[in-house]
Amino acid sequence: MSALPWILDGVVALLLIGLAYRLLDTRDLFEATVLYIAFGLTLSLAWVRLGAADLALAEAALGAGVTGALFLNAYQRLARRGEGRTDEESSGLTVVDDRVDEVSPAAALASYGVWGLIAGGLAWVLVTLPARDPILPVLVDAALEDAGVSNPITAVLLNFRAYDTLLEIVVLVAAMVGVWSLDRGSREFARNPADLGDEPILGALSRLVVPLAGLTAVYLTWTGAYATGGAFQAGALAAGAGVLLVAAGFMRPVTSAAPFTRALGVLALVVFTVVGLVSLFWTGLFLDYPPGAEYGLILLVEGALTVSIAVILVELFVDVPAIPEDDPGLRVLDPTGDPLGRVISPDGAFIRGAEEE
Amino acid sequence: MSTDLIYLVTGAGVSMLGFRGFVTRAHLFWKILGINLMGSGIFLILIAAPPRLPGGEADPVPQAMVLTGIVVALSATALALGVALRVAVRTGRPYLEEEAGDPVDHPTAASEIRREME
Amino acid sequence: MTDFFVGVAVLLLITVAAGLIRVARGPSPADRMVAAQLFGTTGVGILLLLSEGMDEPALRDVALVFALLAVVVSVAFVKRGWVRMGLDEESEADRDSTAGGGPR
Amino acid sequence: MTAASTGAMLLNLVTVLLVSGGAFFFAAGTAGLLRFPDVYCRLHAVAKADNLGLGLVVAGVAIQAGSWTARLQLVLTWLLVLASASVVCHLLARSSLRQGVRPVEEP
Repeated sequence: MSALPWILDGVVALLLIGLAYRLLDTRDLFEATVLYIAFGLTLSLAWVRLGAADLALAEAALGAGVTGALFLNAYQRLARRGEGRTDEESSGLTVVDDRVDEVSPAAALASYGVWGLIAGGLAWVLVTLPARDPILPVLVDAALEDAGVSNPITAVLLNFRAYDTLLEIVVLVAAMVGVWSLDRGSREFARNPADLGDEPILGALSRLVVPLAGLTAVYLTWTGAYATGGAFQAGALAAGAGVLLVAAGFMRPVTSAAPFTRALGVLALVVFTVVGLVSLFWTGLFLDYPPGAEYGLILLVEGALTVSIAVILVELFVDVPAIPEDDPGLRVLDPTGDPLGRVISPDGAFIRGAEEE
Repeated sequence: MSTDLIYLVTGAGVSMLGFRGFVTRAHLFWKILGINLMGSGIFLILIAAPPRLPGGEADPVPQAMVLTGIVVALSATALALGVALRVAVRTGRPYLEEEAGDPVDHPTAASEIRREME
Repeated sequence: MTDFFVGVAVLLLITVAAGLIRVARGPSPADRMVAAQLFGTTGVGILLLLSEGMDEPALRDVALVFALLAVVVSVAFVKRGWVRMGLDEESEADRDSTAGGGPR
Repeated sequence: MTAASTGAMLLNLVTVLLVSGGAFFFAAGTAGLLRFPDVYCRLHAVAKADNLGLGLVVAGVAIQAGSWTARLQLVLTWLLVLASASVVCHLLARSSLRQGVRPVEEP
């Protein structure tokens, strides 16, 4: 046994701590966003080292990929508020955090010292936890024979603790409804002003990547029954393909306003509930699958989950509220009202173009 | 064995850094980032605390829990980002009102002036 | 051979960590994004090395997902991440012409 | 020493050479990212050196891989990265130009 794996763990751990520190310490929102993506990728390596390949898949797809795209999306929406403003005081107001108090190095050190003590205490408690013989894995192993699938994680998610997963899809649907109801203004996919023409090469890339991502998603749903994979990872991957399609302009950005997308979004919830009710009549217990039918039912639910998760995640990406041009309190370049192209601040002062007055 | 210990300590550190960021930063986006990091740290602890199985894999039950947690965290993040954006639009600043310290912009001034000019 | 693969993975991870300095320095968002792209490519390499080094074939699937999602993040950035901060029309036109002919 | 073990050793040697070469190109790409003067040069470093590095690593790992399906998956992953990285770097450069980021002048 060489020391190399420990060095690898050490570098991953230092990278995680360093990235977390820096991304919460910086004032530049874009830097924080990119560092967050890097954090997700590093965390994925940590899952690999901890023997959790399923989590590594989910983290790479969800933690780094889709969350990263969500933050970039929100960043752009927020930053457009500062667009076109030239004065020192107000440009970049919202994407650069100007509410960080300047403190002396000694005070900062003291602050981190206190937090470090708390973290150290937590770590000490965790490290000195009494070692116990595994109980849950033994139970899972014993029950795996009747589970219908041989991947223990899928068995836990969709058989032993299927309630959790049912409620999880409820949370996803709730988030979709929440984001959707926030968007009071335009339902239109806000176009980036820099996006002047279409990008033929992006279309070519989408034609290559999207089918491959779709194929991999199907593959992951299928292998989830007996090996690494599953509906969540597959759904996230399919959502990535959907985001690419929307960004490349191939898919009209259907939002939750469209009945079809709403139906697909709640598909898994409906299928899961129906399966639960059927098994209630069959076996007398909600979500206790009839013996012999476990594999088929789990595969059915997994397929529906993949579709719904993909659709909901794409909607969460598309549906982040656009900032309407006429929103009260919004400082925008007035395209039509002012021939001088002046910028108006909410208190009525002209921010730019006031010299010509 | 020591791999678990390294990631236990890392999880404690990351979750506390995230908590610190959540408490000390006024900007809503950093608060969301802080909560996310806090969650990631706790996920690390959940996976690193139980012993590995003989084959080297992590315990399947916490793995399933964390898998659920990652998805729930993502949907909560999306909703929180949406709310933060709405706050930024309504108040003109991405901070919570009572924290911003300065008076909130009058929400109708700009539209009123534009209407006058048209 | 196992040690060799893990050792090279450590080396690659260190180069990634060094590359992240570019994220902190910037200056433009594109510079930061290039560093993320570097992390994506190198991450695929690290995962493939570990899949042999740790004898875990599932990591090849993780590497494939890394590669696919790196594209999504970068495209999301190109389409959604760029924001003109404090540039007005004239200065932009000026920059375009001195840039030696942008794409028309 | 049997012929089989000599062959295995030779293959190991080839793997070591290929993967080491790959690591070198990765390091070169990072050096370029850190040292080059503007975003266009940095894209150049990342798009070319890193993909070559990954190709060498893939070749080295593929020699040791147990099955042909595994090798096929390795090569496919590399081709995907190759295609996507070049397109993404092109897009980044193009949007940088559109945003008015000026390339450094020739000395």
